[in-house]
Amino acid sequence: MPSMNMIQALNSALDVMLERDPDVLIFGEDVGYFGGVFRVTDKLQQKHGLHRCFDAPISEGGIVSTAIGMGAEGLRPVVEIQFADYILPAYDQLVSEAARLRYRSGGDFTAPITVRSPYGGGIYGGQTHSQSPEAIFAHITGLKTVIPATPYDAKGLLISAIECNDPVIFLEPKRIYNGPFDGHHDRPLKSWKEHPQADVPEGHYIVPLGKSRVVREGSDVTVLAYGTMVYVAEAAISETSIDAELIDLRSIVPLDIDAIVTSVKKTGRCVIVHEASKFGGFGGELTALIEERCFYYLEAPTQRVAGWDTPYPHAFEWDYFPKPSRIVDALEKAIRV
Amino acid sequence: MPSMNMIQALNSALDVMLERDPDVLIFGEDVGYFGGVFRVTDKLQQKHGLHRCFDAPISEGGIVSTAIGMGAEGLRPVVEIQFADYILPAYDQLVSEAARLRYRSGGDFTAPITVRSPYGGGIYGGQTHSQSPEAIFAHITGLKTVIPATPYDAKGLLISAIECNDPVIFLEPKRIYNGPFDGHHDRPLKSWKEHPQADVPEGHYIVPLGKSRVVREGSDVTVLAYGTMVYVAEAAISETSIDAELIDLRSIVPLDIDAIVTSVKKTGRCVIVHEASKFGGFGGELTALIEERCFYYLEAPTQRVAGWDTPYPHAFEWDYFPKPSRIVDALEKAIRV
Amino acid sequence: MPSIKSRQNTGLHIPDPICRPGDEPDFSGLIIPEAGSVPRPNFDAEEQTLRSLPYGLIRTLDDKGEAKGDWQPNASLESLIIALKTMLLNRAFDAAMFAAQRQGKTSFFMKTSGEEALGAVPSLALRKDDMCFPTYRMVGWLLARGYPIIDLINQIYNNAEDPLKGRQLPILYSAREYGFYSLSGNVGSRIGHGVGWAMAKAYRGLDSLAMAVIGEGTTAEGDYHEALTFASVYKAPVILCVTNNQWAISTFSGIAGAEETTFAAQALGYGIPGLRVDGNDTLAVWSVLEWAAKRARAGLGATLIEFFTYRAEGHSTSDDPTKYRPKDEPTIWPLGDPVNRLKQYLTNQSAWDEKRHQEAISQAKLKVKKAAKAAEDIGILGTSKSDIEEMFKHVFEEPDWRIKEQVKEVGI
Amino acid sequence: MPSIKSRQNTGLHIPDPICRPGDEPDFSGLIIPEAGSVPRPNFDAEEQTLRSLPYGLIRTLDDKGEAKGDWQPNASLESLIIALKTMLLNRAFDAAMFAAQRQGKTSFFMKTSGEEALGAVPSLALRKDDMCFPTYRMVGWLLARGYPIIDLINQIYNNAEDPLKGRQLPILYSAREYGFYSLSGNVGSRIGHGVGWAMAKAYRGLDSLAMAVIGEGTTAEGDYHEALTFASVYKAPVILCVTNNQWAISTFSGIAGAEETTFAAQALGYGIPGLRVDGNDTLAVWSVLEWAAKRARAGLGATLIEFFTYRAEGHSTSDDPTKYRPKDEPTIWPLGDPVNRLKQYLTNQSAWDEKRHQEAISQAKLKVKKAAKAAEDIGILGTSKSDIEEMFKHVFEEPDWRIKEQVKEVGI
Ligand SMILES: Cc1ncc(C[n+]2csc(CCOP(=O)(O)OP(=O)(O)O)c2C)c(N)n1
Ligand SMILES: Cc1ncc(C[n+]2csc(CCOP(=O)(O)OP(=O)(O)O)c2C)c(N)n1
Ligand SMILES: [Mg+2]
Ligand SMILES: [Mg+2]
Repeated sequence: MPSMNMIQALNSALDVMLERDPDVLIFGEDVGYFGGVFRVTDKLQQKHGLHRCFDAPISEGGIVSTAIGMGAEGLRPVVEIQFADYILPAYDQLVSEAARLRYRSGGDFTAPITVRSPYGGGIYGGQTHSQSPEAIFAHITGLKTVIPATPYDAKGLLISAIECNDPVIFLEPKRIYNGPFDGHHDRPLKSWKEHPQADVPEGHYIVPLGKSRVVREGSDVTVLAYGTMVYVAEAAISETSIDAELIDLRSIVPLDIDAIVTSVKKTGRCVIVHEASKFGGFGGELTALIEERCFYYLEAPTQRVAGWDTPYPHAFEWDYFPKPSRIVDALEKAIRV
Repeated sequence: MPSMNMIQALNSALDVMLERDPDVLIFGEDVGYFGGVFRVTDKLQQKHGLHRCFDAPISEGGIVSTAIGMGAEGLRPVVEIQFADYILPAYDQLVSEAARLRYRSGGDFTAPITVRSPYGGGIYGGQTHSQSPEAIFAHITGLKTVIPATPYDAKGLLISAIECNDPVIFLEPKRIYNGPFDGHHDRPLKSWKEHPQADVPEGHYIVPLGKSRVVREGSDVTVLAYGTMVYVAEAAISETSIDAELIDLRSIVPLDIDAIVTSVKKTGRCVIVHEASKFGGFGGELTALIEERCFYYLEAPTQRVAGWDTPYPHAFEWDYFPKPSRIVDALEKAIRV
Repeated sequence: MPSIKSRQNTGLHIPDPICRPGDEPDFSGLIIPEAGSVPRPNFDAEEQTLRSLPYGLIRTLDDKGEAKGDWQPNASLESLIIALKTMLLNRAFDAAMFAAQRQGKTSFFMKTSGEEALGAVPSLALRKDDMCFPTYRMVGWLLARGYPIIDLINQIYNNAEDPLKGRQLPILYSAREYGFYSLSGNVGSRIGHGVGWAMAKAYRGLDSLAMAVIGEGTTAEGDYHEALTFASVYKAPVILCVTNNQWAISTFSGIAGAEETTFAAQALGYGIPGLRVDGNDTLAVWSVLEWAAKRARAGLGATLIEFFTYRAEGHSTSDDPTKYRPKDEPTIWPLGDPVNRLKQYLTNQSAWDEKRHQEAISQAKLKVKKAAKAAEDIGILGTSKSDIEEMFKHVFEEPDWRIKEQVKEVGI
Repeated sequence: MPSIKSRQNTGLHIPDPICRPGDEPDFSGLIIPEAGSVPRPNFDAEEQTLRSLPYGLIRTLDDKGEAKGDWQPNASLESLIIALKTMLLNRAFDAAMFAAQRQGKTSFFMKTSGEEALGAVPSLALRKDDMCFPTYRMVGWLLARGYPIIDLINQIYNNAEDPLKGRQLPILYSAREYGFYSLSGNVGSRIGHGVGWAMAKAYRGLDSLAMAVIGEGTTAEGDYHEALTFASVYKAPVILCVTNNQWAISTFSGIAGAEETTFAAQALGYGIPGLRVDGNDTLAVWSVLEWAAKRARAGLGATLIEFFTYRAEGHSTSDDPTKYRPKDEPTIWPLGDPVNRLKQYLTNQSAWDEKRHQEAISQAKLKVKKAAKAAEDIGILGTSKSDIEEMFKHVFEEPDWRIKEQVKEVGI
């Protein structure tokens, strides 16, 4: 099986889908001839033709709006928003239109579109190339939000997203495009090469939406994470002697509630980690769901480790980014009682 | 003291501020000659001049963007978005610009703007005239989000919002513009006339942002609500023999965390009520904050009563709208153990 | 800080209409070229040769109901009669549903008054495989294509037979089979879908097209520019239309830019043809749509059309226009009434007469009355609705656990 | 479902540039009118009389560096020399900072190469009380107004003296005192702020104005249309500018609509003047700004200006333009280099010579070198930064409990 980094895996998913399904087409800023600023669509135009993978005007609203119209007609557009920070001009289209079309039309029209976008920090991208906007999508009924954390998942989940008949926001943790990143920015970079999850089949396969992945079994405490934070949490756990169960959520809508509840009932404790600002972030919803379902099993308050309630500050990258030591603290707090 | 309904109180706040501060100006769709589709700006143009209160193009993004520029220059624009459902085209401006301007410019430029918008359901407004978008603002660092529930608060909070040097989202629960609504849609409508909170001073006064209001003291359970839900919760409480403490949050950012924690520590139980869809809503954040700060005081899991995880369906208004009986159930669940 | 007084010397220009309630209505500033005065270019003319069109006003029917000039549609008298009947049906429908709202049978309604040609004519002039991305004033499209009136009313009453299952505000229809895209309360946000749909058709190598319509007030939304940009860049087979009915709720068209130029002139910024048309002139409307459709189907891309018309009544059942404009403004609108003008033309052609007209009106009323009765028998808002399960369906293709749990919580 | 093969017969038009890497660069399709050929209307001319301007190209300096025609700025030779020196300083600054990024002193940098006139000239042609809403390629504005170079570099290095406290990506300056509005990574989202600012000035009865600039690629954003709409409706004293440098990262201007018409033609849709100008011609740039400023200050509203230029290097330090366009395209750009052209003109006027030019270059380099050294002494990204408390300041005017708690958690 070839070893792929996450970019290659995503590229392979798109390649497979362009090949299999003539209704699939790709557009977005710089995705055509150039292949995207992160190279995710590299060579797809050259291979599949100008009209299957092409550049779009700098207009995120227009990109999503056009995709919805194509999707309603029957195509399966996959669009790229160059950075998740720039998804906001398309927010109205996603919320008022894509998410609502099936419901309001009684199934008469649907929006089977996939909106891919690199997200998250740790790349010195500053305020507007580092944000994690998942919470503002999770709250919207009618949208699915998927976040892969490995090359294998990236490909399998992206294929699922494209085949899904509902609109999917597909957030790609750009910090781990080229290798798993454990939050120790001062240590040598790792590549995907040695990672078992970098064994990615060439052809078509899916990872279903809504099924989480147990990264590490454990009995002391449950750790919920997604995206880059899976690796940061993994590193933090390994720096303690705590036997933590680490779950990579993979998608936050649909959410794998059964796996979460089963694990927390087993461990009685939970730590949630995300990069986005804490207040109003997705960690709040997770905490509430756990409290509602596992209250009598909980032996300590659920801990949230998240970005601070400030914008993402360029020079303070490593002060802002939730680092392993903060997760270690939370783990210790969670098991203290 | 004159008795005012909420519309009159808001109108009075605007009138007072136009009179006091030449830097205040108002614009928005239909707010000029006509005085707004809910009449909140009635006669302000006639009284203060065409340039102090005027109509804007149908362009929520343009309205907010223009307001930010004016605010940066030194004015204090107060803009109306006709329905909160239509605030989304301005979401990027609010999040990427208004909320971030002070921070990113090191205080060089600021956005002292107020964005008023009627929100919430119960008026047969259907999917796009009923939504409660507060959660997507609460998560954004740099934005304040205020929700009055009485005529007195409406005026005092609006004046505070206008005088605030940060951008404020001011959500007006339109169901209670003309009278407190307790969720019993089949009973006669009440007017503000008899309500003590409808005594509104003519002149300038403020209600500070970030201070909640105890609507009803109690010792069995804490109920947190805002907007229309304050009255629905009040009705529900009165239909039980439970001695609930009802807190009207008034603003969700800044949040009166001390009052919440003090109350929940006292009662050991909490019910949260909001109209917005449950998943990813602001109730999750409240639940998490309470768990983090009151875990060892909690005798039952915090209950959330909220809109279903569907769009807001026109004909099912009273099935969707969180009704007193659902709150009663939650109260009973909360005190059962 | 300068005093309030000094602000009265503001340099800020705020457009304000010349007449308000109490004033004599006045359209004397309106320049109305003679019918037939604008020549019709070939459908495949280069954009450079079309740049004066946005500043003219394409008119075919003159004051006497005679058809003048080059902009003559390829429509038979029979099909024009169908258009007329559709408009009469539209009027009967509007009257009945407005009354029904006043009687509490539904929460809300919007009339088309004065703009009837702009629903019916495109529906007839375009093909069955074309898709319309309508505004809420285009029920005529559905009526012209024979969509069951009872289903419209079931939707408006949100009763148990509502095709949209009680989920939508009245009149926000969706009817794919009839080429009518799902409406929503948000204005403007579907114009780009029309462009995407058209691009999909081109992608497939088909020659069907999309027509997407927006009100003149709504042209200020960013969506509109984005749609025009994509339509122009990818030469999408789409007809983009602005219904300039002079008003956006209480706001006159000057607040949308009409003081400065025409809405059709926006086309120039995208290098596509911009046609400005008398929207109350059925023949002219039909003819420009034919022209634009031919262009689109030939792969020559998008056209922008401004339909110049007048919203003859209130914005919706929630609105009272006498609060912000002279009461009799509608009656003196210089471009007349689309029904009367078409009637006059057909009468001149000896294809129609007063008797047939009155018959058609009676028939229309009867049709609507029957349908309304039948719908009412099923139920009205508050007395009948779809199964409560419908509240939870179609959020996704398959419900997730949240929906399943909440369905249980409701106790279905 | 048609087969993939049939899709090859797609009817969907996708713009594609004529040259790609490996091809011979080719600008033969570009129509370049002679310098001086576009007449200069009075500043208060009616929009109707200006409708051909968007299709022309205002040029003053001809191939020999002679100034031709009506579009002559009111600029003294001294001030033109300042413009030239500013451009040279801009170039020295770009070179030094580009190198600094390559040496790891900062994370990111963007050059202005080929567009130097478009930062320096407006800064000099407009007043101190005017406000510029710039793009990230307009550092020349600050350099022309004497903003301390060391502060620019402190910001780029995000060191302890960074005026923006380490919060911003390099080059996203903010300098209110110098008439330079806060930049952000989002493109296009501040153009409407310029309109709002201008409206505020008019509201106050002042005659100062705003200039707001956007790249040609970014004109596709809805913000742009919304800004133009508000500017037109309220006759805001704003100069809206499109820097058409032919490229948006890897995307040629055809994807923004340049295949169909000019960017200046957008003005026609709003009934405001649209000027299309040789952006590498300092005199023409200066002159059109004077014209538009006079118009704005007289209360006649907004002007749209397209600066026709060429992005001579990569988009940013993250970009390699040889991946998507012919390597030597920049060198054959037919409108030349703004520095060379101004130099030639000033030399013709005997106001400048090669020796002074070389001296100016040396001085510019020296200035930058000194400032860079001084900034480096303070520190570079990773070795020096603002106090960590700065991460938590300025979120609001006053921190709320969340910030206070988090400050504690960090252990400050
Ligand atoms: C995004 C959005 N903003 C505001 C509104 C409120 N609104 C509904 S109709 C309307 C006026 C539309 O005017 P116009 O586009 O001229 O269409 P007309 O009603 O004249 O057909 C407004 C402002 C809305 N529905 N959606
Ligand atoms: C809202 C938004 N979308 C996308 C981007 C990514 N991006 C940064 S610069 C750029 C190209 C801008 O091109 P243009 O407007 O022509 O300006 P130029 O770089 O040529 O000066 C893009 C797409 C962004 N920064 N912001
Ligand atoms: Mg209108
Ligand atoms: Mg460019």
